Amino acid sequence: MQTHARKLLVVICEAALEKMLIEDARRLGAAGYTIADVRGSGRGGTREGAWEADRSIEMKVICEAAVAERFAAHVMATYCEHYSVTMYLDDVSVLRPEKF
Amino acid sequence: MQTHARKLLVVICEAALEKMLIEDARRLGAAGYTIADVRGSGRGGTREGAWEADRSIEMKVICEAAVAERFAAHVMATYCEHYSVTMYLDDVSVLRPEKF
Amino acid sequence: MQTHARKLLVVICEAALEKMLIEDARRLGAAGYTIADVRGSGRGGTREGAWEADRSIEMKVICEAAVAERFAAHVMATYCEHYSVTMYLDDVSVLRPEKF
Amino acid sequence: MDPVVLFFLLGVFAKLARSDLRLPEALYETLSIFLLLAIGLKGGIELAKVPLGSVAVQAFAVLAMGFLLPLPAFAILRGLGRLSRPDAASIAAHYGSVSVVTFAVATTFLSKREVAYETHMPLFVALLETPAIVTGILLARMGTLASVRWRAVAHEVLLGKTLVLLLGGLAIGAAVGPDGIEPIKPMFIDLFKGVLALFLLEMGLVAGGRVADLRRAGVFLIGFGVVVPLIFACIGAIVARLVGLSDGGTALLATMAASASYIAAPTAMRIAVPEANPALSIGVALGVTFPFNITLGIPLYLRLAEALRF
Amino acid sequence: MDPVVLFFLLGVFAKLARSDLRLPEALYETLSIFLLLAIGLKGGIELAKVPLGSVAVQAFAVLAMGFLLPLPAFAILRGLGRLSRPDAASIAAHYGSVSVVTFAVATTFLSKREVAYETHMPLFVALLETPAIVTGILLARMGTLASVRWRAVAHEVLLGKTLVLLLGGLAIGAAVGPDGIEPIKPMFIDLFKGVLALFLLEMGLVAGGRVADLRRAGVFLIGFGVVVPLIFACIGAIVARLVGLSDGGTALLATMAASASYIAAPTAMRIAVPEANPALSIGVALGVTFPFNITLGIPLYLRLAEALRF
Amino acid sequence: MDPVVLFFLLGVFAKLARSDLRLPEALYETLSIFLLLAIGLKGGIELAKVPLGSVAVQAFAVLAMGFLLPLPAFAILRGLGRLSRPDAASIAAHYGSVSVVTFAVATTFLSKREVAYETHMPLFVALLETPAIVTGILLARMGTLASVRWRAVAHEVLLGKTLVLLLGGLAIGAAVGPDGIEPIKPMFIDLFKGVLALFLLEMGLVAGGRVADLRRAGVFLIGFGVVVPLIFACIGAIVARLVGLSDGGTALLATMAASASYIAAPTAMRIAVPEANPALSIGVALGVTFPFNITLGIPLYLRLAEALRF
Ligand SMILES: Nc1ncnc2c1ncn2[C@@H]1O[C@H](COP(=O)(O)O)[C@@H](O)[C@H]1O
Ligand SMILES: Nc1ncnc2c1ncn2[C@@H]1O[C@H](COP(=O)(O)O)[C@@H](O)[C@H]1O
Ligand SMILES: Nc1ncnc2c1ncn2[C@@H]1O[C@H](COP(=O)(O)O)[C@@H](O)[C@H]1O
Ligand code: NA
Ligand code: NA
Ligand code: NA
Repeated sequence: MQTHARKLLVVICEAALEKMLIEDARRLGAAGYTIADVRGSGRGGTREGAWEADRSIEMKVICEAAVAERFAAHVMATYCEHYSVTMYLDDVSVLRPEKF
Repeated sequence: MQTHARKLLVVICEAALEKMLIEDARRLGAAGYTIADVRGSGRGGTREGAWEADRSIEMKVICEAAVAERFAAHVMATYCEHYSVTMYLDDVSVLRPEKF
Repeated sequence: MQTHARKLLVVICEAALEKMLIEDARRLGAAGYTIADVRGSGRGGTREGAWEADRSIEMKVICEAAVAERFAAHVMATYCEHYSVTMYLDDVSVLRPEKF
Repeated sequence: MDPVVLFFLLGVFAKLARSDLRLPEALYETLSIFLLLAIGLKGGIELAKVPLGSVAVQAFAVLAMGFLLPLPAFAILRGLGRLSRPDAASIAAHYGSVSVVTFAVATTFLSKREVAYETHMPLFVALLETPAIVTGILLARMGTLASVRWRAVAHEVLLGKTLVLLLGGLAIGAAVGPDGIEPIKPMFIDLFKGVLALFLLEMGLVAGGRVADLRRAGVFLIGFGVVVPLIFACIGAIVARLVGLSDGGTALLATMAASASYIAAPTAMRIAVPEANPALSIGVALGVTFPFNITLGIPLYLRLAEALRF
Repeated sequence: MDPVVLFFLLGVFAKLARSDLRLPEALYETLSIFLLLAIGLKGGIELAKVPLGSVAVQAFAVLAMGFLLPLPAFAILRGLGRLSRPDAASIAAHYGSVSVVTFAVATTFLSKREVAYETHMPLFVALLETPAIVTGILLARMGTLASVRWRAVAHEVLLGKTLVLLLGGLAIGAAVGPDGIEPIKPMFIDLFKGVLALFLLEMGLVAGGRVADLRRAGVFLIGFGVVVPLIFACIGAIVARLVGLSDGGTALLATMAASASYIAAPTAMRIAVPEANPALSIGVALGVTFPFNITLGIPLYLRLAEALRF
Repeated sequence: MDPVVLFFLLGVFAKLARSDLRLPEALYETLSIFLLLAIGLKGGIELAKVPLGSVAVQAFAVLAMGFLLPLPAFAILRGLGRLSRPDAASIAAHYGSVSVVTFAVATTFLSKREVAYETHMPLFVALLETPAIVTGILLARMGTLASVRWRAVAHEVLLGKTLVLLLGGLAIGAAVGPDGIEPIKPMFIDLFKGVLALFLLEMGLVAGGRVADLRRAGVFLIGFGVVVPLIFACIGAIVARLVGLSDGGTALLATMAASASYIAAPTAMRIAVPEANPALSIGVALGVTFPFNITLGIPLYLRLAEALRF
């Protein structure tokens, strides 16, 4: 089974950013994304998702390294200063390279 | 701490496949699985999970490379043509090799 | 874009452990965590989350290798014998090393 | 206009205006569970009173209608629409089956107009759910029937939440009767229309999100989504009169025939005929037929019933 | 049969038939929050009227019963059942504690039969919740008490949602009285039985899913799940009569004693005695005792109460 | 005390005692959707009856008040509190806007006291929602207005769930009138206070969780959270009397002015002025002003209204 290397970029952040991140991801070349509702804690305190302003999401984007880098840099520059954002990159393998 | 290499296979797809994927995973040798409800977008359009036919899941299976390969190949052959499916493989380490 | 290697420790377990794991993670040096509600199956049978005692969570902690090792060892020693726990480690890259 | 329909329009508006409004998935599920149980209960209470013989004849006719309705739809979709076999079969299954919520809106419409109807009509909703799905799968798989995962499909349909809750409600209602239902009446009977209103708000959001699919579907399918319900309503009304239903009952059976399933059929066809494009069937069922029926269709079907007396 | 019990059976049927029917987790939580608050409120309204002295005596007796009930259960489980100490202690804690929903079903049963009962009974539900858990932990940890995470356990039990909502409801009800409750009555009082019905549907699904555990539990535990409730019901009825409760009150206290906790106890014992196998305790409590109580047990306990007058 | 307020206190207690009690997120969303729709519906029913001219004048005055209220708040926060420009602007926006739930509590308070009020007041809630947010953004961005993502903000506010549901409810209520609303009354009118009680339980949990933020906020902000509502209530009452509102209407407009938004404003300001610290604005709005208003404030504002007759 032939696999192809891609990057998995994971962004964990306030739910308020969801719509903007989706737009940004599309614009910067991601072919798709997956979002889950999460809760958590970090520098910005504990976010339990009890109400609107307290919700967090985890966004996953599988894409080529260049797209991941561009998107990550954009998130860093645009949101990281004032919003609660955690981000990491992972190396994954996909089977259908044309999809990502 | 001694760790052991395993594969993590992640399948993101329509919720309609849940029951069949669980059966397939068991049959092909996976000792367990974990499922989360997600939403997302890709080639097949945006799936927001607003109602029955619009739901998506993310299934994770930690297993030996051979099982992962068999399961991934089966999903490719059986579901990828007609269903919205995204799949990737990752290398992870586990502590209790006998579990996976 | 300079990235820094970190460990991602993922613990999938009964929801009853949530509060204790959070405390443990903090005590052992993790700067944050993210939790999602999941369902799944393994050695301990199928957990569908239908009611209190049947819920499962997935906890992610991004941290330095030493912290991950300490936390993983603690979970192994404290919970793995009597609770349903699945755990794995992954190598990821982060952009802001001071956060983790 | 009925307030419940206005809730639907509010949902459509919110979606088209790209509002943030989003009902939690758990609420959607809860409302649909409630509606199915409540419809079943209401029907069941009265079921015990009806002579078994007359219901059996009606039930048989309704079942037969359910099996046959997909055929003309399939012919139209293949002949005029030039759709692929799987797509035509899948859409035909949706239209042969029934929309529980359209039925619920029709009952509130009738009670507002004070038109009486046979109270065991929910039984026919349950009976109409499944047969068209079977016919649809047969149409899609002619020649390759062996490849159908019948067990999975049968399980999906017969033990899907729709039938279990509808029939469960019917059985409980029949078992305890009007007196027995009294303690749970404030919830399942009194709140019915309010819950229906909220559910229609959600349906509006969902239907509004399907408008994009309609572009892909094209003019033919949009026309199909209006014309076929009218034809099916006539068939339903004729069947209803043949088995001796009242004006109200006739209007309801016409509505059932005219409505297209968007819960049981999509899930079942997705598993049985995966190569059918769900955007087409759901787009036209939810984006055209459902709104058409609950606004213009139902009043029309009542007139039809009143005109068709023999 | 009471419709709420039929909802339970529908759930069991759906689960055993492997139906897709699944109530959203958020609905389960919502219904249980509602029931706890509503039970508390109803009890609280009347609490203010009752002379404090008589309630205090009753409360003390109930508390004592809660602490002691696990002892005979533990003896049976160890002696006859040959279960491990942790398993026996954990199951004993479940049976010494109380099932709020069984209590709720019993109150609807009594009001249907028009049997009056002391309206402050929900207070005793709250009082019975905890003591058996403490005794259970002591039984499991004899000799190694230092290893118990008492703080975590105390927190889990005393500030768990069950006690907070029950006692919170009691306090609010007592504070505002019958008149003050009027504006929220349509929700918390009128909908009570409907909500209970829906919750029992869910409980049926859960209990149905526990049947597999019973095979592991074996014949002894299944018998235990029927016989011990009968014994405990007698103990509860005797205590009730000793403190002067009415027929209805006696039936309710017997029901409480006979019921096994499946909310507070499982969570607390999971933390305090992790080596106990939860499949055993939950399997028998939910798979045997709960269904037995709400179908056959409760009518029996009323007869028992009526027979036991002194 | 009103039972709904006691539910709030129960929530605060549970959170401060670190209880496990947690309402599912889907329930929170459901309750808030319900309240917004129900408030809108109730207001809409009567809107049709009111002469358009008089409402238009009142509406204009309320809108103007909404745009201007943030200015004094901003001056106090910058001048006395020495807060940064973004923080001051953001808090000013929260206090200029309105809390729908505080309004709801005020209406239940008035109906308990049997004080009549103009039934179209919910319209003013909708009108007050947005203007202060615009002013707040202008205050934060003076000089750098080009950098504001106006489109995103406008979308967030105008098509956010609050306005869509409030105005949607108003429109539906106005369209169908009192008779049309009858079938959905058992749900949207009769359950209103019960739902409000449950929602306040959740708000108590949320507000209790904000107490930690208050330490960061400091004494100044805590004082601000009590004093400014009093000042704003006076402004609101004066505006109300100038446009000829009744005692009840005056008390309600005073309450609206005194209340601080914790739904629309936080979401909008988070997007428009990200450098403002949300812990400050939410901490004081939910941790101080909301509890103050629903316990002490509202009775005070009614007295104020009764004192201020000209
Ligand atoms: N070390 C970590 N490991 C896993 N998740 C984290 C970590 N730190 C932060 N997070 C998540 O990222 C969100 C925002 O982080 P922060 O900006 O540090 O508050 C938190 O609410 C957590 O859900
Ligand atoms: N590039 C991607 N990164 C992350 N998730 C994706 C990506 N593409 C698709 N997905 C997820 O996989 C589902 C099915 O993908 P598709 O078959 O491309 O529509 C989508 O609904 C997303 O949840
Ligand atoms: N091989 C596996 N792959 C993915 N998740 C697993 C696997 N095994 C177990 N799990 C998850 O971990 C939980 C506890 O596992 P266990 O202790 O094996 O019952 C299960 O309920 C699953 O959610
Ligand atoms: Na039909
Ligand atoms: Na008991
Ligand atoms: Na205000």
